[in-house]
Amino acid sequence: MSNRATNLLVPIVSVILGLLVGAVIMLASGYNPLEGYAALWNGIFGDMYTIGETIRQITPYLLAGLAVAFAFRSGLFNIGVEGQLIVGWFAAAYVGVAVELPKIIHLPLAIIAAAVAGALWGFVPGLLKAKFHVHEVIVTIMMNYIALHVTNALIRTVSDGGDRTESIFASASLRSEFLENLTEFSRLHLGIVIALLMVGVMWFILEKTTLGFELKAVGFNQNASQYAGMNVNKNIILAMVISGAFAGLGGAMEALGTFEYVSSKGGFTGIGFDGIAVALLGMNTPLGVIFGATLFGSLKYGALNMPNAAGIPIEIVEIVIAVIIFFVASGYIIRLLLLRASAKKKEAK
Amino acid sequence: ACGSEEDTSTGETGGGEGTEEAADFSVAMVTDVGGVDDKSFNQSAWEGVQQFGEENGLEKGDGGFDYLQSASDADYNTNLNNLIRRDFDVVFGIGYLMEGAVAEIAEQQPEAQIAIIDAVVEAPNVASVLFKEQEGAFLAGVAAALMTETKKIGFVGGMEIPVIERFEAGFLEGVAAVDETVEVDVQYTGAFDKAELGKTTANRMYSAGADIIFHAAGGTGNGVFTEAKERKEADPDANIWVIGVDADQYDEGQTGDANVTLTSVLKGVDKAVINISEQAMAGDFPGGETITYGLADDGVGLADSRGAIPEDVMTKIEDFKKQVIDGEITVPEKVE
Amino acid sequence: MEYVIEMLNIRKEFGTFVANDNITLQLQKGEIHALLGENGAGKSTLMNVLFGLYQPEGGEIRVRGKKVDIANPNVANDLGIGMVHQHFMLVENFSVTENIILGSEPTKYGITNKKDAAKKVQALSEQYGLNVDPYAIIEDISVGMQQRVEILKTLYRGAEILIFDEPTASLTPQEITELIQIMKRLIAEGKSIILITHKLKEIMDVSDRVTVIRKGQGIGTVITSETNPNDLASLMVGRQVEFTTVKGQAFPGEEVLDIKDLVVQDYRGIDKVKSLNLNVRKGEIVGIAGIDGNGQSELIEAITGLRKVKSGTIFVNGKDVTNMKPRKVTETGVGHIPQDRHKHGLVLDFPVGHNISLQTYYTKPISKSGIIDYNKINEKALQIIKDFDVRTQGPSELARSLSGGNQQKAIIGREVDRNPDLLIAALPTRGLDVGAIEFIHSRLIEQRDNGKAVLLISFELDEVMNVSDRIAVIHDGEIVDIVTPETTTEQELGLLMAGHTGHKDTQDLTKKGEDQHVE
Amino acid sequence: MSFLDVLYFIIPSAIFYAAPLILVAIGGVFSERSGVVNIGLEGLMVIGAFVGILFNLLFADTFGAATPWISLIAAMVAALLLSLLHAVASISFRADQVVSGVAINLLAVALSLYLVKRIFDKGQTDFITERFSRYNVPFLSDIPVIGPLFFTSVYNTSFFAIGVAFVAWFIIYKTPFGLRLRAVGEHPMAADTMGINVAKMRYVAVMISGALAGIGGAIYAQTITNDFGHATINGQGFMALAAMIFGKWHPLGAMGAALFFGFAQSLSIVGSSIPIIQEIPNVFLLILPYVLTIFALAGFIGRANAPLANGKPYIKGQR
Ligand SMILES: Nc1ncnc2c1ncn2[C@@H]1O[C@H](COP(=O)(O)OP(=O)(O)OP(=O)(O)O)[C@@H](O)[C@H]1O
Ligand SMILES: Nc1ncnc2c1ncn2[C@@H]1O[C@H](COP(=O)(O)OP(=O)(O)OP(=O)(O)O)[C@@H](O)[C@H]1O
Ligand SMILES: [Mg+2]
Ligand SMILES: [Mg+2]
Repeated sequence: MSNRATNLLVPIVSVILGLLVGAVIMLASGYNPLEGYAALWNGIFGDMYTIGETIRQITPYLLAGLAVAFAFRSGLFNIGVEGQLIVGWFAAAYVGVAVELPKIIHLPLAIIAAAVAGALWGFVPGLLKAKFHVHEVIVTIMMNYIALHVTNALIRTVSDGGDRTESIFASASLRSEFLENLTEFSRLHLGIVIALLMVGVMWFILEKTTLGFELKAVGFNQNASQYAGMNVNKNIILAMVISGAFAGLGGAMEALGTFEYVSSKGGFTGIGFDGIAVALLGMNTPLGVIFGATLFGSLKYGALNMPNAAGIPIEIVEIVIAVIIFFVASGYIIRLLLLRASAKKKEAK
Repeated sequence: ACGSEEDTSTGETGGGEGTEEAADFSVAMVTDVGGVDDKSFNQSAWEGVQQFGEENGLEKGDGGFDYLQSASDADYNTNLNNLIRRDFDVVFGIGYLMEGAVAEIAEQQPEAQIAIIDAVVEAPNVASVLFKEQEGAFLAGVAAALMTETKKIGFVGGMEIPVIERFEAGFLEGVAAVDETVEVDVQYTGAFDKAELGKTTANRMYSAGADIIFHAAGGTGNGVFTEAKERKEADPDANIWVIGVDADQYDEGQTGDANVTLTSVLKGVDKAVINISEQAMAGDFPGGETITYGLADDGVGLADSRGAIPEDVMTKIEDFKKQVIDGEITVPEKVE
Repeated sequence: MEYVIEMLNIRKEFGTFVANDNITLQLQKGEIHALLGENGAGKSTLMNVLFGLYQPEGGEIRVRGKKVDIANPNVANDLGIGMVHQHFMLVENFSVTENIILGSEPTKYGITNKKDAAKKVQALSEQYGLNVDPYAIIEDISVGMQQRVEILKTLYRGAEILIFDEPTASLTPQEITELIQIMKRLIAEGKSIILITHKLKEIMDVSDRVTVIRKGQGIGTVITSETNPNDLASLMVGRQVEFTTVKGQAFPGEEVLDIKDLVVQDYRGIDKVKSLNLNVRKGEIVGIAGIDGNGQSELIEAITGLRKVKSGTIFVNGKDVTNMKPRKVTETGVGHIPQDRHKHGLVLDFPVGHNISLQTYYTKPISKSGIIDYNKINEKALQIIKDFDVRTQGPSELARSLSGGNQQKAIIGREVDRNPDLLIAALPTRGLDVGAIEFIHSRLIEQRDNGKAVLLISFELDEVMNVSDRIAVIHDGEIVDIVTPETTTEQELGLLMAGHTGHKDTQDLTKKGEDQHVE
Repeated sequence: MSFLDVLYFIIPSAIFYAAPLILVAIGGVFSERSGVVNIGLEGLMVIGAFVGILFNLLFADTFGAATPWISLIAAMVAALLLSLLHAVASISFRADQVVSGVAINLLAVALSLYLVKRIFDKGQTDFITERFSRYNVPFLSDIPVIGPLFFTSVYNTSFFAIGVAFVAWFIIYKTPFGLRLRAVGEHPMAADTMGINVAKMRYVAVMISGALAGIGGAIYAQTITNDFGHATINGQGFMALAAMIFGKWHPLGAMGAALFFGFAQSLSIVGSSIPIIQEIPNVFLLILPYVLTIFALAGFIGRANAPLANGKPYIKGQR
C-alpha cells in the first residue's frame, strides 16, 4: 500500500472506529445505535436545510482550525484562539451596527475590523514571547478571559446597559438570499467562501512565500534561523498576528453571518478550543484543516438531531468525536496495522 | 419549580385513559446550554411543559410535549426550527439569549407559534414573556432587611445583564423600604459558573459582617451556599443566611440538620409556560403581545421559608407585597 | 586468540536503506581495534547495534564466545560494554555527576547520594587526568569537556569493552594525547577498545588492528603494523587516493576583515574577547589556533552580528558592520560555517534542499517579490549535492537523517556557493572522514585562490598548519601572536596557545597588518 | 477593611483557591518533566470531580465524615485510568500529545455528563452531605498575625496540597526516580543509553499526573461546588496548566504560581469593598487577575524553558 493511501486511510479508519465505540456505548445503555446514527446522518445531510446549517457550523471551525494550525507551524501553541475569536466577533458586530455604509465598503470593513481585533489579541502574546520570552500558552489563556470580560463590558456600553447589540445593518451582513433559498432558509452564509479563501491564503503563505519559509524555519529551530539571518522575534510576532487574524475572522463569521449581532457571554464559545482539535486532526496543514473542520462541524451539528429524532443524549456524539480524535492522533499504530494487513494480503497472494 | 410539587397525574403519563382524552395539541421548548435540569429557569419551564402535558394527557415526543437542549448559542436556531418542523403547536424559547434566533425563525416560519421567555421579540406570531424580577427581589430585600441583625446584607450577581440588574434593583429597593441604614454590599462576579468566585465573595461579605446574602448568580451562587453552610457548620448558632434565586433553593441550603436558605425569589416560568400553552390550545395564542408576570399574578414571589422567617415578619412582608400589587409601591428596574 | 566481541554478518536496515550489510567485526581481548570508513559508511550504526540501541535484521553477536541478544543498553552494560557516543548523550541541564550516575544512582535512605558520587567522579577524573568538575552543569562546559564526561560515564560503570565513536573529533591536541594515554592505560588493565576515528594518524598510533567498512559493507580487517595510511585510505574509499592538500602560494590583497580593539562579553557579562585586533586580507586564509573556550565563539558571533559588541569596531570590505543585524552582515559578503551544525547550522526537520537555501531563500532567483520558487530550491540543492558530494537520497530528505559528515558538507556547500568575500569556517571538518576533509580543505583554498578571505577556526594544529597562510593564536580573548606556518612548529603553537607569549615578531606582524589598512 | 483585615482575607482565600490548582499543576509537572505534554489536565480534573462527587453520594452513609477523603482515592483511581489512555496514545502509539490531550478533555466531559444523565436522570448530581470543612487549627490559630493568616478557617486539603508540593519537589530533585524522570524529559535517548526504560518512566509520570489531577478535581468539587454538573470544572485545568508553566515546571514554582493566581483573584474580590476602587468599572476588577499574571510574567518571571523533549514521542533509534 502506498504511503499516500495509508495517510488517507488513517482518518477513515479512525472515523469508523469512533462510530463503532459510540455504537457499543449506545447498545450498552439501551439505545439503538442504528436509529442513533440514522438521526446523526439526517442531522448532517437530511435535507438542504441541514446541509446548509452543517456548512454554516463548519465555517468558524475552519478559521479557528487555521488559526491554531498556523501558529503551530511556526512553533507556537495558540490556546488563545477563543479570545481572539471573541474580540473579532465583537469588532465585526460593532462595525456592523455603528454605521451604515454601502455594502461594498461596509462588509469588508466589518470583516477587516474582526481580523484586526483578532490580530491585536494575538499580537500581545506574540510580543511578550518575542521580547520577554513569556510562554505564549499562559498569556493566551489569560487573554481569553480578558477578551470575555472586556467584550461583555463593551457590549454593555454599546447597548446602553443591555446584553446584546442591535442586529447589524444588512449592508454588513454575510447572509445571502441565494444561499438561504438554496438551503430552505438555513443560516448558510457567504462566510464559507471567506473561510475557504483563507485556507488558500494559509497554504499560499506557508508553501509559496519567503515569509512562510521563515515561519516554518523559526518553528523548527530558532537558533539556526537566527544564524541564517532571520529575524526570529519578528517572525514570532507575525505568526501570532496572522493566527489571531484568522481567529478574528472566525468571530466575523458569527457576527456577520450566523448571529448578526453579539451578546454577552456567560462563558467561552468553545469554537477556539475545538479549533485545536480541528487543526491537529488535520496535521496542521491547510487541506487537513478542511477535513478536521468538516468532520468536527458535521458531527457537532448532526448531534443536535440525536435527541431530537432518536432520544439519545447529545453527549454520545461528543464521545464519538473524542474517540475519533484519539485514533487519528494514534495514526502511527493504525498505519502499522494497515501495513501489516496489506503485507499479509500480499503474502497470501 | 416551587417546593409544592403537585404530582397529580403520577403514573398516568404512559397511556391508559389519558390517551383517549388526549388533547390534539402539542408543545415543546428549547433550552439554552443549561439544560432542563439547571435548577433554574430552564428546569422551571420544562416542569411547566411537563405539567401541561400531563394535565392534558399528552405523551413525550412528537404530537405531545418535548424539549431540545442547545449545546451552544448557535444551536437555538436549529433547535427551534427542528421543533417547528416536527409540528409542535407552540414552541418556547427559554432565555434572553434566544431573542435573535426566535426573531429570525418567526420571520421564516410565519405559521409557527413561538413564545420567548425573558425577552421581547416584536413579531405577530411571537408571544413575549417577561417577569418583574424586581418585584420578587423587592420582597427578598424586605425580608432581608427585617431579618438582618448586623444591618449588613450582601448581593452577589452573576454577569451584569439587565435580568440580574432587575434583581439587584428590586432587592436594594426592598431593603431601603424597610430600613435606610441597612448596608447592601453588591458584587458582580462576572460569571454564572464560577463557584469559587461565589464562595470567596460570600466569604468576604460574611467576614465583613453581612449575615444575609441574596445571590442571583446561577452556578456561581453554589459557592455562596457552600460558604454559608461551612460557616453554619463551624458555628451552629451563627446567623448566616442565603436567599436563593429562580427556584426554591431549600435543598441547596441543607447542612446536617440546619438549613441556611432563608427563602428564594421564585420566578414562575412554569406558570407562564402553562398559561400560554392553555391560551394557545384554546385558540388564543397571544402572538405579538408582551406578557409581563409580576407579584400580582404570582409570576414572581418568595418561596416558603419553612419557618426561617417568623410569622410576624411574614405579615410585614405580606403587607409590602400588597402595596406592590396595589401599585402603591413601584419597584424600579434599574438601580438609580 | 580469544575474541571478547564477535559481530558476525550483521545486517541493519532503515526502511529500505541498508546501513550495515553483512559486516563482521571481531574484537580481541586487550586490543584497540579501529573501525574505519567514510562518513555514512555505517560505523555508528554498527556500534549502536552492539550497544543495544538498534536491533539488527540479520547476523549474530557473541560476547566472550557466547551468543547474546543485546535487546537494550542495559544488556550491553551488564555485558560490560560501554559506549562513548558520537552525538553527545548528555542531559544539558544536569550536572556532570548527575549525568554519570543516571540509571545506576547510589542512594542513601532512598535519596540520591550525589556527594559520594561526585567524590567518586572526582577520583576517576583525577585518576585518568580528565580534569572534570563533577558539579559543573553540562551546558556551561565546553564541547571538549563534555566529551570527557562521556568517557567518564563508561569508566564509572566499569565497562570492560569500550566503544569510542569519534572521541577525538572535538579534542585539542593535548587532550588527544591524553586520551591516547588513557586508552593505553585501559588496555593495560585488560580492557578492550573499539575506536572509531577519521584520523589515520591516530589509527596508526594507537590501534592494533583495523576493520574497514565501505558503504555499509565490510571490506576486511588488517593489522595496523602491516599497513600504512595510504593503503587504509584506499581501502576505505575503494580506489587509489592521494591525500595531500595541494596549496600554492598566497597572494594577499587588500583587507576584507578588519577588527580593532574588539571587546565582547558572554551571556554572563564576562569579557571573553579582550581588545582583540585582527585582519584578514583577500586571497589569504587566516587560521585561529587556540584551545576551546578562549573566546573563539564570541569572536565569530560578534563578527556575524549574532552577539552584541561591547566596544571596538569590525569592518568588512571597508564597511563598518559593528553590531549590525546578522542578515546585513551576511549581505556585506560574509559566509559562516557554524561550529555546532545541529544547533546553528541546520534546521534538522527541514529537507536538505531547504537547508541549502537557508541563506538565499529570499533572494533571486529563488524568490521574487516574496514568492518562493521551490523548483529553484531543488535545482540549487541538486547542484550543491553534486558539487559537494553530499550523500543523500535527495533534496527532499530531512536533514536530520543525514550522517554528520554529509550534514557538514551541505552547510559548507551552502556557504561556499554564495561566494562570500569573507568565509568564516568554525571547525569545518569536525567529524569528517579524510576524503571529506581534504575535499573541504581544497574548497577553502580554492576560495582563497579566487581572491576571497577565509577565517578558519580550528582546534587541530594539523589543520591550522596545513591550510592557513597566517596563524593567529588566541588565548584568553586576545591574539597573543601571529605566525606563519612555514616559520613555526607545533610545539611553538602549543606554547602560545597555552598563554606563553614572548615572541618578538608578534607586535611587528600585527603592526604590519594594521599599517596596510588605509582609512 | 483595615490593611491587616484585607490580608487576613486575601491570604487564606488565596490558599483555598490555590489548593486544587496546586495538585493539578504538579500533576502536570510530573507528566511534562517526563516529556509528555498534558493538556488533558482539564479532563482529568473533570473525571476526578465527577467520580469524587458520585462516590461521596453513594457512600456517605457508609463512611461518614471520612467520605470526602475516601472519595479522593476513588477520584484518583478513575482519573489515573483515564490518564492511561493519554499515556498509551502519546507513549506507545506515538500520538501527537496535544491532540491526545484534547481528546481526553472532550471525552471526560462527554462521558461524565452522559453518566450523570444515566445515573441521576438529570443534568447534575445531587448535593453531597459530607464535605471538606474548614476549621481553626488548635493553638496555632491563636498566634498573632500568623494564626489568622495561615491557621484560621483552613482546610486540611490545603495543607495536603502544599504537602504534596514539597513531596513532589523532593521526589523530582532528590531521588533517583526524579533524576530519571527529568532525564527522560530532557534527553530520552541519553536516558535510554543509560539503561532507563523511557516508556515506563513516562507511563508512570502520566499516571501520577492523572492521579493528582483527579484528586485536584475531587477537592475542588467537594470544597466548592458540592455537586457535579457541566460547569463544575471549566477552565481550572487550563489555569493549572498555566500555573505549571508559570512555575517553570518546578513543583514549588507551580505552587507559587497557583498561590499567585489565588492572590490575584482574592485581590479582585476584596477590591470591590475598597471605596476608591468601587468607582472603577467592575470589568477592571474582573480582568485584574489575568492582567496581573501577564505583568508578573513579563516583568519578573521571563523565560521559562520547557523540558527539551517535551511533546516529542521517543522513537528508539531515531536520530
Ligand atoms: N535512524 C536512521 N534512519 C535512517 N537512516 C539512518 C539512520 N541512522 C543512520 N542512517 C543512515 O545510515 C547510514 C550510516 O550512518 P552512520 O551514522 O552509521 O554512519 P557513520 O559511518 O557513523 O558516519 P559518520 O562518520 O559521518 O559518523 C547513513 O547513510 C545514514 O544516513
Ligand atoms: N550558552 C552558554 N551557557 C553556559 N555557559 C556558556 C555558554 N556559552 C559559553 N559558556 C561558557 O563559556 C565557556 C567557553 O565556551 P565556548 O565553548 O563557547 O568558548 P569559546 O571561547 O567560544 O570556544 P570555542 O569557540 O573554541 O568553543 C564555557 O566553558 C562555558 O562555561
Ligand atoms: Mg558516525
Ligand atoms: Mg565553544
